[in-house]
Amino acid sequence: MSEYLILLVSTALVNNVVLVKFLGLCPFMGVSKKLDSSFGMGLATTFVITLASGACWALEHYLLAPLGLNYLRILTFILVIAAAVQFIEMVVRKVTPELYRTLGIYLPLITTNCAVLGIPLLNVQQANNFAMSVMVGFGASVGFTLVLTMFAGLRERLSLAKVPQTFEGAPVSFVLASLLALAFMGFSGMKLG
Amino acid sequence: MSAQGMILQTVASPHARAGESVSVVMLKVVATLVPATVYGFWLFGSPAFWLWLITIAAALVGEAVCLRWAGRDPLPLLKDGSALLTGWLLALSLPPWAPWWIGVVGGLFATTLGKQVFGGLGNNLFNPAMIARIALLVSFPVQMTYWVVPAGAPGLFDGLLITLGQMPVPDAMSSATLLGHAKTDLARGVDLLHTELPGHAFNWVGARVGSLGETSTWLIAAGGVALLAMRIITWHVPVAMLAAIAIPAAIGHAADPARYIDWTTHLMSGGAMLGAFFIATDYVTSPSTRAGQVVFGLGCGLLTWVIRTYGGYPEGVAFAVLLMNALTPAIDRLIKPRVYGRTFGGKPAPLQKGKSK
Amino acid sequence: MGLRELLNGVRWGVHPHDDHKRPAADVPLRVMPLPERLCVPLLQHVGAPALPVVAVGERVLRGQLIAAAQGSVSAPVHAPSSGVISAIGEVTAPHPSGLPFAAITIALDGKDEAGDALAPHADPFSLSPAEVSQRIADAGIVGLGGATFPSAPKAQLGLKLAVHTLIINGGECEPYLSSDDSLMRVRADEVIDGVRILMHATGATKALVGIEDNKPEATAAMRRAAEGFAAIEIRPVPARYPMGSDRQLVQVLTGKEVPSGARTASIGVLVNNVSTCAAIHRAVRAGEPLYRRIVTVNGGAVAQPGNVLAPIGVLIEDLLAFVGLKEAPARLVMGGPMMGIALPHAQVPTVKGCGGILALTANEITDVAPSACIRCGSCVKACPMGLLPLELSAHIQAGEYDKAEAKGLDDCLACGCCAYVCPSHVPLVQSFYHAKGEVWKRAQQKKRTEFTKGLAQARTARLEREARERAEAAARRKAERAAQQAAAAASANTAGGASA
Amino acid sequence: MIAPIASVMFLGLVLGLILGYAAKVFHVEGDALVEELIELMPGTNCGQCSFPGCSGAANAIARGEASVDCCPGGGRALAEAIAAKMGVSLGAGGKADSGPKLAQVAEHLCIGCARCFKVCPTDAVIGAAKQIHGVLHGACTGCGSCEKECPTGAIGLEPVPLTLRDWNWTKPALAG
Repeated sequence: MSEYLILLVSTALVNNVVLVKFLGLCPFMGVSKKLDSSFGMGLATTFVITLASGACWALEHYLLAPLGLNYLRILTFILVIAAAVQFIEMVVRKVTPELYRTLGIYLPLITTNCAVLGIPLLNVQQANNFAMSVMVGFGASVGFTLVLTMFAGLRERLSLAKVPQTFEGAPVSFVLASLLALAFMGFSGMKLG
Repeated sequence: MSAQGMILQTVASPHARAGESVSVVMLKVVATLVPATVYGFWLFGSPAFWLWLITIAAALVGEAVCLRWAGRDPLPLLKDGSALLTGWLLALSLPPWAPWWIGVVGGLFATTLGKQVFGGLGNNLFNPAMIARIALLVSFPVQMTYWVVPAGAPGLFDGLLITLGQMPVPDAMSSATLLGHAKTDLARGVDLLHTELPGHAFNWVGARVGSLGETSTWLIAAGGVALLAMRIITWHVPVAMLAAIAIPAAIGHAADPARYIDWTTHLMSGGAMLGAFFIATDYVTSPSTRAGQVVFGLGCGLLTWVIRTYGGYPEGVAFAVLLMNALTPAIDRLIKPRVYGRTFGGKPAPLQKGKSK
Repeated sequence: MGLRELLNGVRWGVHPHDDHKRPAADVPLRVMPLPERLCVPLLQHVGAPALPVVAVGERVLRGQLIAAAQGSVSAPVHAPSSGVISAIGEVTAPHPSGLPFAAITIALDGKDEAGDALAPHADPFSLSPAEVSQRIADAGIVGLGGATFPSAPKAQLGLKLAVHTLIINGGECEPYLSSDDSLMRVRADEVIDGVRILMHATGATKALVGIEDNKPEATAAMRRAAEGFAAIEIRPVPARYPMGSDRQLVQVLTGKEVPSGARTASIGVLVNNVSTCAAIHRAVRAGEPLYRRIVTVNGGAVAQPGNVLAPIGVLIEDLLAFVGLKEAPARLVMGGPMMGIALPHAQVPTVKGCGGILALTANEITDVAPSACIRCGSCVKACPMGLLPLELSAHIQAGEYDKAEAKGLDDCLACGCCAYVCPSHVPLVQSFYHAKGEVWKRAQQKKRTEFTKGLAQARTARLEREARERAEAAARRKAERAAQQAAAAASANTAGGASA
Repeated sequence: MIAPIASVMFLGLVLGLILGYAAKVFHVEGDALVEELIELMPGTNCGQCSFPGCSGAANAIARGEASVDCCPGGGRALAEAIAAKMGVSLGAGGKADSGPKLAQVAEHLCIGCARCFKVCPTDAVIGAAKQIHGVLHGACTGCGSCEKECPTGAIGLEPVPLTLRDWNWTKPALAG
């Protein structure tokens, strides 16, 4: 049990998918203007990554590996991810139309979020078992959501600040992201237990 | 009687003000740092003084250049004292004999990328001094962990040569801080019961290895109490932060003294005091409500202990403060005071009729 | 939190080191000699403006009705002295905009001839509450603490909602002001009698008089006057601004909070000012309408600061001439320094709700250019309503009025505590005034849009109906014509058939 | 050869079936957005936005072809409400609000032709043929339809004079 907890903390904080591995930067910069919508984005991505981690593990072990179709890995993984994104898009549209409109293009673009494909591939690479794969997926997406909402909160405050014109918009957001990454360096080399 | 052209002034109430100006507040904070700083100069000699001077100068220059670049007059804004305070706090967190360019890079980083990029005073999201310290630590780990023992303070000129890198520091002078030493030994498999502390690693009076802000713990704490007495800061952040370091430390040490450092050492080492009273209490980057400040302080303390105990770096105050800075907007959003006549959720309070008492 | 707050349990607000109330408060009350003219405004209260009932050139006597109340929430206006109506027109309003409002100008003849008083009554307790309210209404009494809500509808509301407690506001927490203090010192009996009459009018069984503990003389006088009336309790309250705000006083005296957006009557209490009570006493017992009041004239520029009994409608310049000026004031303020209105010039009349005129020197107003907010949180600690002024202001600056509203803009009292303590001198109160005005404007716009939408729909419906009716009429005519033709043809046929 | 084709086909089939079912369960009726926008619009169909009526404007806004502040009658309040519905943020400046303007009849020019009377979407113009017209300010939206119809230029939009009730504090300028 504690092994899984350590895995969760390690994937969420120590090896944070955004600030340490620099995956999933597109929604990180794109959907971080409002705290509410970025939290929604985080939840949607959590769903997709966790589902994809589990489904891709099953795909790898029951279809691709037995049939020796390893070269189809990326193609089939993307298929699963795309389907999961389609599904979550329908759900979001039905349940919260406001969030659907706010997320806009970034919702279908979860498909191309490199973190979503990266984590199932990482699982295969590290030969994780099913439970560990799901845990890695969940931990990574919790880390993603945490950083995304943190960043959105900072950007909301920044939107009220008088940023010099030269840095307005994207530049200051990148500076902010880099400073946040610096702060996350505090977790580097962390050994639990 | 026409109203046209007769309006002398359209000013809103109040017509009286009591607030101390920003610069007075900043200068009072600086004043409370003076005893600890002077004690540090006495301990580590003139290199510490030169580094302090260079760091503050760099911070001021960074601020002035940015303001000029933004088309504003730098002089009145430099007078608010915030850049001075930032440079000062950064200088207190550096190794006292660090080379001059550490101070220059740190000071410039603090006021430019740490503060002016976001729009200057009041708009920065991270504590400028700590973000500069972390940037230095990550970029120049060797220089930033090169500590000297507090002995044989060189003269003014020799000190300047040391700071400028023109005079080699004798090997006998170099040492490790207590937290650094403990981390290294634990990593080597030596438990804390069998570790042999080098000389000057710990000293109740403060004559020990470390930054200016680490050695003079008592004077820093006294300065903090002075800030409390002047009502510039409130007890919420410092008490919460120190408690959140001490309590897990005490529990850990009681459970396994070979693995966990005791709580007094935790509080007396690293930047615990400086962080609790001067860094985490920074108005701009901490929550604005009392309850939020308690949460913020607890987070800072706990993260400090976690990073010191489990992390790769021996000292965690700067990281902890920055991480909590990043959470400050979220804390401010979630924890709000209850508005008069409303419930905690913000809905109008229900009517409750009946006889008054 | 400092020692003072720990001791008295009040955690909000500010406590100015020097409240500037003395020496003005200790100077004996002076009566202002009649000026040459008075400009009596028609709108000195919350609600509809009064309607003039006199004409230019007409001679009026002291206490005579010159403008009648219009509608249920309104108040009549009476002549403060005898003279001839010289104009009914616009004068500059005591308002920061310097815009004009309607007033009746009376050229006084100096005889101060009294007109017919309103029917005095020796024993108001034999009257019904409704009759007492009617007398209060006829005398034009409004809340004299500054809110200027007409007192009669307020009393009737209290009666309807069965309030049990009257809170009498003797807080007078604004620095510099001492008009209520002076009134309580010299006319405590009138205040207490007014409280009793008001209890009768509202059906309240108990009255709590809250007086800030920096007015020991007033408290002593009121205690003496209230002896023998068990239902009236004099309660000293901590001197802390804004203690005189009704919500804060209710909280301190009863321990209860008034729900957001509700009136105090909804929790069974009604708040009235001490000056209002004295005015009620005069109106009901002596039949004297409200045409004069005690005004504090204070400030560093005033030669002889103190309290002055002045007719309502006197121009500020006349009032200042009476007390004398040491130097040209840097700012003229109606009301206190915390919430008062900066006047555009001195040719502005006083109104019923005006308890003080301040002529402040440049040193006293300490205008400093604002600097950036450092998020120190002083304003959060000072706000008596538990709001986050710094966040409200930031949202307002960014034009996010809806967010400011969601964070409690409507709960803001505009008491000024936040701006008072702000080390960056951010004009917080002006931000809030601006946002409140903006929100109000938008609500008006929305109402208007809904109204015109209804009109447009009615018009569309009407046009459709008209078109339909026209079509129907045309069809009917066509059918009739067809029927006629058919009938004609048929008759022709029959005729033909018959002929065949 | 068969295995990869079959497995990908199988995968596609399974996922397709799941999605097909989900599409049924999470079906969204029509475009609720346009309906909501029409509900917000003034509904006077004055045409000043250059779209055919308020519903036309609502459709254009929903498609992103019109800006959220295209309605002159609704003012900034409406623009903000629409922006909130659309999930976009309205710039702090936006269109400069020149203050409300309402129709006013210059009586010495009016010939009582009743043309303005016929085009007013809210029946704000009163009067009959051969009589000088007047405008009910409470009902006028300031759309300006009447201005174009008037043969003598007697009716036009005039700014509303500022009163104590409408005066508002300016937003204070902050340093820093």
